[in-house]
Amino acid sequence: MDDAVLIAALAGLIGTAGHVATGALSPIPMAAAMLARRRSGGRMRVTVLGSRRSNRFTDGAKELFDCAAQGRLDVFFLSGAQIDGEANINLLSVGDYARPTQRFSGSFGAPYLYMLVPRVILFRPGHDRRALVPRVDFVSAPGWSAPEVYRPGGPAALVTGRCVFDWRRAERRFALRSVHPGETAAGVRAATGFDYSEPDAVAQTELPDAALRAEISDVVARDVAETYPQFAATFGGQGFDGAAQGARPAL
Amino acid sequence: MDDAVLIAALAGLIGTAGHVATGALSPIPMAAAMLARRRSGGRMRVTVLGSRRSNRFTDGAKELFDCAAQGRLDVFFLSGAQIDGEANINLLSVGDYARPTQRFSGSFGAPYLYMLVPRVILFRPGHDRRALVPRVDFVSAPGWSAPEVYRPGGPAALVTGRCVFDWRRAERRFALRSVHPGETAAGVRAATGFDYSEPDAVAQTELPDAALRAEISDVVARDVAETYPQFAATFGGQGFDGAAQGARPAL
Amino acid sequence: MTVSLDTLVARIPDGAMLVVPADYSGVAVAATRALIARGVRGLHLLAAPTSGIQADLLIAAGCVATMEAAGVTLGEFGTAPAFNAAVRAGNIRMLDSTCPAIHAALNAAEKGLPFIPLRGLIGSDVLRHRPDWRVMQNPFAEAPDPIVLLPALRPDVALFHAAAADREGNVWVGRRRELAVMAHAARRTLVTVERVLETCFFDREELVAGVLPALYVEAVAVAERGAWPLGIDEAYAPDAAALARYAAGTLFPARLAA
Amino acid sequence: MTVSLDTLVARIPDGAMLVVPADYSGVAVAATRALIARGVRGLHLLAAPTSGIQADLLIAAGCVATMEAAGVTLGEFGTAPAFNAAVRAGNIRMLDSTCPAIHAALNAAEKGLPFIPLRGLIGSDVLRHRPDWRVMQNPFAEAPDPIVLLPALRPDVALFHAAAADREGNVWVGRRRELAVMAHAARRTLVTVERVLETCFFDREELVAGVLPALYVEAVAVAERGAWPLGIDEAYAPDAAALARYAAGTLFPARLAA
Repeated sequence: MDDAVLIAALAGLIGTAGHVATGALSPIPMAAAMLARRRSGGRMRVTVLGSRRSNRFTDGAKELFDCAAQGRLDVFFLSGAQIDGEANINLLSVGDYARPTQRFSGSFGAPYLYMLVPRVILFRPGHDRRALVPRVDFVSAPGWSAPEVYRPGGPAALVTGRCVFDWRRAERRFALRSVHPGETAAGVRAATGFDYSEPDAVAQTELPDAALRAEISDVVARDVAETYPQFAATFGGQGFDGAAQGARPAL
Repeated sequence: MDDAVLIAALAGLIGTAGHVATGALSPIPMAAAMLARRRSGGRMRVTVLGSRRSNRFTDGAKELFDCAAQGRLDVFFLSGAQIDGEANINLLSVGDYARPTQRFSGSFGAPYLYMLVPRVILFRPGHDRRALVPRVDFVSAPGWSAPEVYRPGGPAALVTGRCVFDWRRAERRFALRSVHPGETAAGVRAATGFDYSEPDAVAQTELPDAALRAEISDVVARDVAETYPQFAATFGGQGFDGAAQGARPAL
Repeated sequence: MTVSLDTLVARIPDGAMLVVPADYSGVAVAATRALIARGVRGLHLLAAPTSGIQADLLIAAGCVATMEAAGVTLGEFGTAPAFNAAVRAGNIRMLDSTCPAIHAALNAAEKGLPFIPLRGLIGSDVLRHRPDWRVMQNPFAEAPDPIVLLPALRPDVALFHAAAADREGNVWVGRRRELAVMAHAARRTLVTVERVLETCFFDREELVAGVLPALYVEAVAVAERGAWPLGIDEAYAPDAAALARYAAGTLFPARLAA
Repeated sequence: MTVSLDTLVARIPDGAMLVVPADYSGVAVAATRALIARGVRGLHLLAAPTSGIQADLLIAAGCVATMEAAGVTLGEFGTAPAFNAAVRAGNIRMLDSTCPAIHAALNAAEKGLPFIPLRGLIGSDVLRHRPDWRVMQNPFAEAPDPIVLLPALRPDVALFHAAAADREGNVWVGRRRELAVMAHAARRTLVTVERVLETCFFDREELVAGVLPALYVEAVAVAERGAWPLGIDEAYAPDAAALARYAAGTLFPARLAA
């Protein structure tokens, strides 16, 4: 998989948001957010959970959730071990809830953030019929809600290793937006367990040119490496100083 | 009025509490708490609102209230522009609520702390029929509550410039415990607008001896002066360094 | 990010719910005088949880329609004269509250909750005069257990004074965390500071816990001695002589303050 | 105030609700191994809001009856093997939660509230499997507006690791304020530290906002590298090699950890 394609696609989806946050184990979304921030001339605020340098929260682990509820967070990223055609996501388990055949880590903040952050970008590199299913076994967070449910937020798009889907809220379904270089609309259809809209002519996800690739490498080395050293080391071959930590307090 | 008598009487009522707090404009309760702490060998915790040195709270102005609700505060002091025989206190206004003839500052934390702190000591130096009334014009906080109301706290005693009353919770009334030197039971009765129990022989509030007076003066000078410089200057004739402030942060 | 005092207070519209801190916590008195000078009207002034000279100045100048507080007082200098006169005359709408209710209702706004429960209060006339508060049975209790529910307080603007901001617009509030709660709860936060430093607080980890991040701060204005005649712990003590003159009605001519 | 590690963990009774922080926030791994060595049983282990090697060690050693968490994971080192096996086998009672619900329920306990509302969650199977949570109509809304109510989480014991305590038993937690919330919410708080300083944090105002006061701390034990193989921001990074060995089952013999 070409990470630069994914980073560029995610950065495009972030667009001109005011405040973007990325969660745990999210090097590619973080790189995309940092790229989008650079394009904004530094005006975009990016909060990276797990980073000291790229995290200005000072009110403890709850601040992300409070911040989202206050309407001060525009874009967040979520994933799913399973995602279905109604944009429900499952981060918890496969099979019967009480005796699952597969158990994952848990739902983390998804049952809340998916409903409160205006634009949630779903990101799931692995794209096959085990991941993109007709119906998730467990709804960690629902893709849509009844009209009486307070829900200022929800899905905006789904980016996989094969393609980009837009979420069509009024239709409650995904629509294929573009396939990544090397993929076809038919291939995506074959690999996807749920139904979705598809235009007559499917676009190709933009392939980054050399200049953009260089910029992405630079973003990864400068901004992402502190939080995701292994990812950065693999990505660009840039040296990484494993001892680099946040400023230590003088107690 | 002999402040040392009041300080000694309040310290006696504090007894061996684990954590005592004093609120705004409370130099005499603060001195009493500091005296009680000294007697505890320093084991008693005293939190003085308005002090930097004698205040270990670090979670903002809400911490006192959270701390009380957690059951971590044993004794607090409240007062009242009016106090009645059911231990209701009025900190707000006299006359009709909408168009009061007298307006005071407000109820502050009383509607909450009076119900949550196990032993609230009422302290009101001025003792006459305008202050100790049959029925308060406004209940800032009630002296007792119906059994279904969650109320781990309430009044323990009332100390005035003339006497000490115990609060008898089961009887919902005050009982005269002792009259201060120079006062009589009849004088207290004449100055009090509400009814209360009275033993056949009324004790006299203990008059501090020279050693205790010296100890109180020392407490005031060492512990109280930082928070209440004017009080301390008047009290003991001790010099006060008006420039003494808490440690300043090196920004 | 750094603006003039007049530009700062121009961002407080007539009719706004304006939340301000208690006297011990960094009161933007200089900004308050500028706000009076600009002639603001119809404020819902929310003291978090009490106020003194600031509320009194605004009330004296006719800027306040509704006052919400657990207490308004000049402390050891006595009652707040304009406030007391206005309440007695019925010239302002007074929402009497209690400190923990204001803290809790701001915490609710900070968390995006429509309401929050609070213990105590039942049997108090404070509750009786607040029809906007409700009492309900604790749904988790089997036995009767009434509890008060408070609607969240989400101010339009928070205004306070602090010792310093840094070059990013982060504000150091130290242990006065109630200022951070105010800023989280309010839609917009305006801050005056003694000075703006050329450093970044986040470069010194021991300072970070006491920082209100720029994320919550719309604008900062420099106002040296901006809390005077009140104090700010890091820089200067309250000016007792000036406060006594205020209480006596002689500090500002006709208490107009601007 | 300062006790040995064994004395510290002896204060955690069988069957206690024990709250522990997430891996980024100061995990008392050395104390956890001592707790396993003393043979604790029947814990209700509450992760605030997630856990990793600590939960996995305790589950592997059979110490846990109920696990409550928003997630249990070794992060980049993969799934928590003992946890996953126990859930699949039905050997522990699992209370699946979500981060903001755990934070909010601890905030409720901190404030002495019996419950607290929270937005989101409606339509999630997390809610469906939590009969102890309730949905009610927002009593302040005219239109239909369902909202979740969570009962407060008041742990018996909080246990975490920090860089330093001072001579009074105050603990510096810095920006990890979730540790202060845990301590406020819990009945008793036990802390391991890298070292005890002969100073008092309250003498340096710039540190105060990051201090958990001794008021909330029942006992402190010194445990150098007490978070290993996890890290502590002030002192050392997580030991990636050791964590990888743990994930592969070769760090502690038979994962018994003591």
